[in-house]
Amino acid sequence: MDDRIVKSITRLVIPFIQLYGIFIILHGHITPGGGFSGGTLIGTSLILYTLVFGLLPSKKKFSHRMSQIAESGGIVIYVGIGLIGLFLSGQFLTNLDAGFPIGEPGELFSAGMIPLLMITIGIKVASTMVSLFHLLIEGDLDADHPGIR
Amino acid sequence: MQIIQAFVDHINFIGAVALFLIGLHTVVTKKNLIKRIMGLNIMGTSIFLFLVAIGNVTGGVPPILQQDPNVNYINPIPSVLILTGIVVVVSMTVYSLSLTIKIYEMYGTINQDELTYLIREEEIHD
Amino acid sequence: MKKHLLSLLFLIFFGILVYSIMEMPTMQNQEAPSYNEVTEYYIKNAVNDTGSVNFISAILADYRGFDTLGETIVLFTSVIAVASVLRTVKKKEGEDY
Amino acid sequence: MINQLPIINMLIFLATALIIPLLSKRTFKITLIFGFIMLLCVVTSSFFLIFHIAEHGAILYQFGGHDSKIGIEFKVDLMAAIIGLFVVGLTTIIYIYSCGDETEGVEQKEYGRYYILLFIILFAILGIIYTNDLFNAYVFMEIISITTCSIISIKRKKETYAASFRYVMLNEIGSLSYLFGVALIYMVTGYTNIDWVSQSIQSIWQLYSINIIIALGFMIVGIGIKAAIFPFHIWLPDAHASAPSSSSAILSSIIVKVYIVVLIKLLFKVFKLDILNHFHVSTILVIVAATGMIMGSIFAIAQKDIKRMLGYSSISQIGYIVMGIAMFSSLGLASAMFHIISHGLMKAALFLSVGIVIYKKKIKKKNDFEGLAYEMPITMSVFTIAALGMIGIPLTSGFISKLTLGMASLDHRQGYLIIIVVLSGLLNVIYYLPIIISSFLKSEPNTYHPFKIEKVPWPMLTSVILLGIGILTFGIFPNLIMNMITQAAELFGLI
Repeated sequence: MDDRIVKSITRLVIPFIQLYGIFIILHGHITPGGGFSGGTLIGTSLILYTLVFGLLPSKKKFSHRMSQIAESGGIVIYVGIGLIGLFLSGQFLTNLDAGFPIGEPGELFSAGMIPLLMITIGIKVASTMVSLFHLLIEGDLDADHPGIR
Repeated sequence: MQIIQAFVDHINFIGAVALFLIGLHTVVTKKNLIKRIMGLNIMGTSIFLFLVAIGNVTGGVPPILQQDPNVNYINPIPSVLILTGIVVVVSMTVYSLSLTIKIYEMYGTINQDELTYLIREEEIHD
Repeated sequence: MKKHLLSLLFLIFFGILVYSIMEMPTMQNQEAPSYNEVTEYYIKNAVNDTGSVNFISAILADYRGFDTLGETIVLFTSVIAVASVLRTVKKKEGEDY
Repeated sequence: MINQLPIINMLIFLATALIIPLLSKRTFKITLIFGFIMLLCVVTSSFFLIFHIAEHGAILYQFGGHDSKIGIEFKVDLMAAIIGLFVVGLTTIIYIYSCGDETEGVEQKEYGRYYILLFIILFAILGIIYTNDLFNAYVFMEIISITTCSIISIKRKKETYAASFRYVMLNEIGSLSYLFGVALIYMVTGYTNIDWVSQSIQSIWQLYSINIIIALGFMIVGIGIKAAIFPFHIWLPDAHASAPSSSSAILSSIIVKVYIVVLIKLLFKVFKLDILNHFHVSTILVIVAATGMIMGSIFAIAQKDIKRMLGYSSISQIGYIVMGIAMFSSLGLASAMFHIISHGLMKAALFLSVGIVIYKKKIKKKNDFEGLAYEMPITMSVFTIAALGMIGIPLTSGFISKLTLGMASLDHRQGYLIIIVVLSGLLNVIYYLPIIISSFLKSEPNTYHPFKIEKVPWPMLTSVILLGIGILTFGIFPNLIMNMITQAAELFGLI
């Protein structure tokens, strides 16, 4: 699919999709949506990039090392936030009693740890979708005609 | 007449149960592996439809805080359970799809009958 | 023949389930048994407990946060599981995981 | 600080699972030792947990400090602590075995991934044992089912993929019907916390009895599929035949038992006794267990592949455990729990010794075991101890669990169950004894067998010896754990 029009359109559209995805993740605690749906949006934009520009350039964009870091990093941050709650107020995953700033309900920086968790889930879902998509393509390539990349 | 009225009242739940059984029927009877995975997805979605139908309040508003106090919201808990359940069904589908790729690579077929035939043949050989 | 028998079995099972749904408490309003004091608690004090306006993200991240941790781990294991199935041993040493 | 222990145990396993990929640069020995240290500290902490709970009663741990019906809650009672210690202890022994077993179909590259999956399974098992929330149990059930399938399919052989595909399909149907049961219960009660659900069920089950009976049916079928109880056991033998021996040891001695613990929690904590007696669940379970015990052994006799035979024999042993549960009495529950532990030890010993035999001699068929005991004395002696335990010969833990099962059935005027227990014991003899006899007595004519210990990596031997000692100690001194188990069984408030 190395059609000139498709490539230029995707180059135009992908930043806006990602921007919208980040918007949904950040406003997770104000408007509907949140980590899962925002992460899927960003993941789909990267999959669109892989579809249009082929596997190898997108592997450079979202390399294997990065997906590994995003995967384990997501859980480490999540558990870290939970541990903050554990140390400060004795129960795992506590929100406001553990000193997370409540802020003004309805504002962007409000609701204590919820936006942080939403961002972690967003990164996690996006990187999982993309690495699964890459793995499935590689698996398929090896299955049909091994060796061709 | 009264039965049809009762039928219409419970249409969400009957639809969910129908989807569940259609999914189960596809998983059990279909021979193509990918069709069986699709049947699994249908079963998962039917349970989420069932959960949404439980939490639904007619004339309810999605559970985002509204200004005027006397608006009634739908029950938020089933929607949270669904958000968690969707990810589970997705990851199970991806895993079974990756197995199907490998089975196709090794056996060259995705049909369940041919597969069992080939496996039994190998068992006789070794 | 076996196929028809099986579909008949499924039809009977469907009939039983539909009959039993008729007796289930399926009213779609606030008198439903599932709309109990837990839901009212969430709707009333989710805002001042967690500060988030969207109750679903409040429950998802704060009240039932451990479920979501389980979710992220399901995502993590699905990548590892698919990698362990599909990831052929790379000739060049760079590719690991 | 004490009631933080359950969550700390789980986080240790999660941390090890995340650190292993980072260690992959260094030699593999360090990852193995690192994992072993982590396992040891969790074993000590769960030891500590048992003694604490024995005195002070169950630990209640609400996440996020919310009230129990609002948030998620861990309830670590004595049974959860005992089973937790059993799971972690047995996994340490299997872990020692898998350190030595490099070549058994799992390439070096896959090895890091195998251990990541192993530690995530341990995380999810501790989670599902401790949790007091129905939906949270579903999430952990999913983690276990996806990791168990990938442990089986990590061995890149043709038949492993087909076997694990069937396993994924059946497992997924099991968890979805369990979820359907949870949705039905949520529809009627509005809670997902086990204590609150059982509280509100006791009061309204006459009103919505249809909901309760269908939820009970779906949940028992769902967990039955996952725990390979008789009519739904189709996936277990194929999964065992093709899986690496350490993962089939984990599968059949630990993961199947965890689902039975979930069944115990479900039956006796959510649907308390009067609902179960009203719907005659006890007779249904007894029939299912009895057929399982008999049919499992009959199928096992007909098998040629040794691992498939062991798979069928674990199905019949699961029938014993379900029989113990189906008596709805605290002594029956105690015998079920004791059999969970003793069968776990015996089945792990059988699978690991067969794994050593396959590792050294590459044979898979039952009747190629001639004269094996001379070449591999230690492995075959442990295999014999475990096989005698399965049959129920005294001095082994298998005998004690059969004895307690018989006593429990006598207490409740269900004496006819003893006939089934004895009959299935005889059937076990038919398929275990020929292997022992052929390996010890039959040997190639006039070949002199110098008595020598087999040249097998030392970790594999130590783990098998440890299991043999475990079977014998629990057989000779059962009261080490028996009084703790009876104390745990009384907590369920059965007769």
